[in-house]
Amino acid sequence: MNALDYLQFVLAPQVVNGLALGVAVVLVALGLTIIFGLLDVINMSHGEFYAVGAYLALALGAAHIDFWLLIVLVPVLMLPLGMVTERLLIRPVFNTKDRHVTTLLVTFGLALIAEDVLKLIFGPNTQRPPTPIPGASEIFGIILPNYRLFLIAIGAVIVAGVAFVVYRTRLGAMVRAAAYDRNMAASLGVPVSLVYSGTFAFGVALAGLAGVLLAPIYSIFPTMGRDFILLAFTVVIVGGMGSIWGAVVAGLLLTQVQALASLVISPVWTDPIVFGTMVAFLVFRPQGLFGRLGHA
Amino acid sequence: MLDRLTLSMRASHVLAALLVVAALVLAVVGSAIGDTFYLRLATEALIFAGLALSVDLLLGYSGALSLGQALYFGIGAYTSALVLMKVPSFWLAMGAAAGMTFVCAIIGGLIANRVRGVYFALITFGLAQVVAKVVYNIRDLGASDGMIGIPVIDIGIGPFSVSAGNPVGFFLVVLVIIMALYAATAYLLDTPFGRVLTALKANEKRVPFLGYSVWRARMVCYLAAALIAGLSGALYPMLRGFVSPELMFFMTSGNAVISVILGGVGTLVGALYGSVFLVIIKSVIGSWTDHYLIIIGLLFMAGVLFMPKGLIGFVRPHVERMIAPRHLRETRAPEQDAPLKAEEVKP
Amino acid sequence: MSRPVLEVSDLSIAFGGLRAVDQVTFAAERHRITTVIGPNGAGKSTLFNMISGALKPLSGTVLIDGVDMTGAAPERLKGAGLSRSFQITNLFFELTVAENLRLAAQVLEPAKRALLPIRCSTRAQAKTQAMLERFELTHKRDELAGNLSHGDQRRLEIAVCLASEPKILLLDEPTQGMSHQDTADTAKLVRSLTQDVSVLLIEHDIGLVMELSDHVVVMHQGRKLAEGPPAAVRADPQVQAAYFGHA
Amino acid sequence: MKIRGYKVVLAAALAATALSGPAFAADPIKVGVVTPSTGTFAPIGQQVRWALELAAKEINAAGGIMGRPVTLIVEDEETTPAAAVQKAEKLFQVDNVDFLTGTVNSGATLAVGQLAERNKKLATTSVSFADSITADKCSPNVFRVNARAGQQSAALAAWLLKQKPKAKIYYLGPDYEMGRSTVAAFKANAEKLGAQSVGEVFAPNDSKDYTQFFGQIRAARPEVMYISVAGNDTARLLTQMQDFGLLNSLQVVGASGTITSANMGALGAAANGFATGAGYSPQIDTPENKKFVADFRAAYKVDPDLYGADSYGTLYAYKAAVEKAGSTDTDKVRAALEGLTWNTPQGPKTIRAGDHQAMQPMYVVRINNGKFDIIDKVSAEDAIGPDTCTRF
Repeated sequence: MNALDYLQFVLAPQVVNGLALGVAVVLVALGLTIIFGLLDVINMSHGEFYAVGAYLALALGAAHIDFWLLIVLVPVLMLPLGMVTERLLIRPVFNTKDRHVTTLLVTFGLALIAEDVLKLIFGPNTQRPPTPIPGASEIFGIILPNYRLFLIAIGAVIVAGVAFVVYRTRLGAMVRAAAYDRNMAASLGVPVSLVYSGTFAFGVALAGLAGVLLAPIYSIFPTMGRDFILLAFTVVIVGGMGSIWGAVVAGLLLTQVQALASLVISPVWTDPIVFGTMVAFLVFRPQGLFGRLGHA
Repeated sequence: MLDRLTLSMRASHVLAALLVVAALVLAVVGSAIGDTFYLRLATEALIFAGLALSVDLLLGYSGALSLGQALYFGIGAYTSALVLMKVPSFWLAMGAAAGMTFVCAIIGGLIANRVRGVYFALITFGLAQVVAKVVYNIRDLGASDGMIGIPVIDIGIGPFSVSAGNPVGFFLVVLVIIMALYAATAYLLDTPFGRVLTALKANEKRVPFLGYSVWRARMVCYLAAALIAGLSGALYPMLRGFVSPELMFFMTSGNAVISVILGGVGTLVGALYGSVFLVIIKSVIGSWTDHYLIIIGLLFMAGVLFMPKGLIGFVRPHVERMIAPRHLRETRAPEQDAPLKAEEVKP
Repeated sequence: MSRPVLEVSDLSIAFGGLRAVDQVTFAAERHRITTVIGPNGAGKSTLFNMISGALKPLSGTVLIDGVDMTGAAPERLKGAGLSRSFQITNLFFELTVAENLRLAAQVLEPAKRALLPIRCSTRAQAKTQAMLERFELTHKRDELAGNLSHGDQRRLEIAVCLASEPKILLLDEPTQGMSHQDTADTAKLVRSLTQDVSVLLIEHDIGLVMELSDHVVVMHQGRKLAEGPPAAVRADPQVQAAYFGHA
Repeated sequence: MKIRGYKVVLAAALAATALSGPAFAADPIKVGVVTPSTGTFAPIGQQVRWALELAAKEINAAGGIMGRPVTLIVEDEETTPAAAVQKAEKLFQVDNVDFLTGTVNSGATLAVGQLAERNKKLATTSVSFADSITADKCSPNVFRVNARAGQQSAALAAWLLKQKPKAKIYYLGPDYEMGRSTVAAFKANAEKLGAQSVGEVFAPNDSKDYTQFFGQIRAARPEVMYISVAGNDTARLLTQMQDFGLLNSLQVVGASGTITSANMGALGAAANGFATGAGYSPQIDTPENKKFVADFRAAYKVDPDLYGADSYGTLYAYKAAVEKAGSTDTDKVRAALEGLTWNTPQGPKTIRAGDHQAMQPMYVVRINNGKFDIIDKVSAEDAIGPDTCTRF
């Protein structure tokens, strides 16, 4: 294979496809990092919320609700779910000393249940909603399905929207203040408890949105929540807890590393590479690329 | 003079003794009616109780949640399996498993002990995932199929010999080993070193100012826990005659964590009871629904939220009251977490 | 007179370009109370943290008993004979009073007993008992440290520091938040400590400082402003301006 | 699970009464079923259970085995060998079953087989297709009623090279032992018949995105692509290939487990044209099969798949062997099973005595809008390959 062929057929598609996967990972990691950054809660059930979003989209889609409406409807439906989860499971143990471990365990239990409930309702088989935007486009000889192009675009819009809310609005300022020091925030009149459950619900809604958007590409099955979770946690740690730009940069970077590394070594070793990156960051730069929310 | 921690430990011992009595009754009844299945199921429950014990040593005493303890269980199991296929010697297999686990735990410990809390949980999780995946791909280790054909061995104990294929005999051997691991752990925790571990969980930041190296304490604890897991794992192929990569998967680690939470964190004996309890509810609930994970998940969450000391938390205070000397009777038990101020909660 | 137990020279540290402690030099004599005073933000606690190993200094040296211990980890400093208390009570709240003390006294045991049962640690047991009696906590030995009154907790904190028989004891505002009576009792207690150890103190209560200290080091904006006997320091016009002026 | 087992008994008994079949006086023959109802392979376990229940109902309605009714006792394999062995031991020891089947996970089949040997009982699999089960890791107490990987690839390769002599083939398998050996087996078969291999890649199990391999595949310009991924992985791989327009120019072939009823729904049109070597298709045009498919549909509302058909046939093999042996004694049934020929929806099958592997005609099937159309057939003898079992 000559060099030009290699560039056109191997390298360039690898980078472009890695980008689409990167956007998917960023979408999943976004909610996780916000919850992690503000509440300091490792939400082990984040992947299951992603699955719930996908199944909601499937069920509503089967009831002939338009995909474009689902993009809005599913996250809205996820909000109360997140709110209730925070109230019932996170809040009661939030002020104990071991809350990091406790919240991790509680959400692990929730994940266990959620996965089985999904199987109970929807059965164990793999399902897939129709691709909302069919067809493929050719750009410089690289073929990319239109839906993936759309995904990259809407991913950018979502990230920009979230970043705008967190960094540029009064609401976001409250969130950041609460993340920095909740006592101080409370004394400044921030309704800390509402901000906490709101943020958790927001993170859950983002997971649901990721579910809606990614289901046409990655299919739907009860254990789908486990798929992205190690990668998403890695992105959160590498990017810095709660840092939105960190999640974006780390997500895109890590998937590129994975994509390009798999050209030269067996793809089986890409997991250890990703994991190794996580370890290296935890050891040498625990605050991540961009530092944690409210502290940067 | 008897202190609170020693008292709690003694109460645990009473409950452990109760477990041994129950086990002996099972052994007697089992051998009388010629049972095989329940004895071997109980043997398996005890083997996984060893894994849960190791999780509790880490979580309940040094405060480190491991989500990948099955890694060392698996290393012990694979080492034991490889040895047994070459030389069918119980003691050699146990020794090799201990050695191998120890070496691996030094490497794992150097990585995992760089971090704390949830990060420790994530690292141990990742470590086990990666190793399990590698084992899954190594043809010489049977890859995804695992390894079968591990012989039924005779275990020489002095002049006597017990076959691993004898349900009662092997049950008693495993009982002795697991209880010995329990006793060794309990002993360790009642030494000055063990008390440093307890201190670590209570207030890690204060420990170095008392003159103890936090890193060293955590490392020793990690190694001890890995050894317990490895030795328990080494028993598995003797019982079942095979090993498979699933032994290292997250579900194995997760089950151990569930056992510890249900039984009672930081009680040691709770890990043993929790493990037995989990086997029982799994087979009882599993007999009427495939969706037993929902119920186990609910029990688990209830345990985390409402029962910080699990099942043992209901029983042990009563035992303590029965065996306590007068000066300890009126004061509050150290079971409850002391209420904490907000600034200490903030990381 | 022998060499000072603690010698600090040119100790500095910076946080993000800001010199929190800037070339501070002083010494603490044996069996004396040396007090560091200064307005809030003068760098007293940072200085303490560097001496006790909680922070690594940027430059300068810390000698304990003539041995260079600059930047050593807290557990090594402990071995060298340094013990410290904290401004915010820092105990094992979930453990009993006796266990808090026993943990501290445990360092006195030879290393080989680390893996023998607790009851073999006779020296630590005896020390615990002695501390309970000396600090009048015997009747509370089985209480959880978290359930003690604030005054008792502060006292226990000092007892814990003392239980390891240090050469030098760093006390960070031992009377913080105490009632009038408790403060007076604590002052008496601190005075009595000098039989066994040297004390380096941070204290805000100027009256108490003047009454207790043998030697006072005044810090201001990260630098040492003055040092000397209490009376001399009090008379220093620079100190008057920088410190007592605000007080 | 016991209860579940009894439910089957009840259903069988009701069916027997309804058809005014014989009233059973004798003790039932107990058949243990360890098959996944949780875990990755749960959808396969579903087919196994249904098919066995159907067979049991039919056998009981027709008078049972030697006048004794058949009882199924079902346990969950949980898709892990450790759970499978524990459940199998319960069936052998507590329920005292005469015969055991249903394991799906190859590791579970091997481990349960060893347990059967130690308990002096018989076990069969109707699903696991790792060659080792009836080759280097064969056991005198283990039989395989379904076709193994080698049979499948032999049939598929024969058809493929007939269609496209000297085909340029690209291989994509899951990167673990099973995937690699399946690819290796097909590659050997195909190259022997003159195929050119233009590249191969192994993707990690549970890959989210296969697009990273598409560039290499395109650059190699293959005519045929052989895949041996399974379950969700197939759904992702093929739909992604479809999205990227790769399916238009490629003939995709693969292992028989690649597309099943479990992922067919997710695949949709992406599955069209996929060809595989399999021991079964619901389209087999025989009266036996038509009846089987109709009954299965009536009972469970879906078509039986490969696993269903093989599991259904398993119980009839056992029936035939017990009747031939006149006993449920392990040694006698083993002897009767060795060399046994019996009828199944797939046609007559014969168990080779040397390695306990069932020989059967192999079909090449192509998917056409959710149906497995039969496009070629290879005789049992041509597909089976040599007997490499040396233990008995």
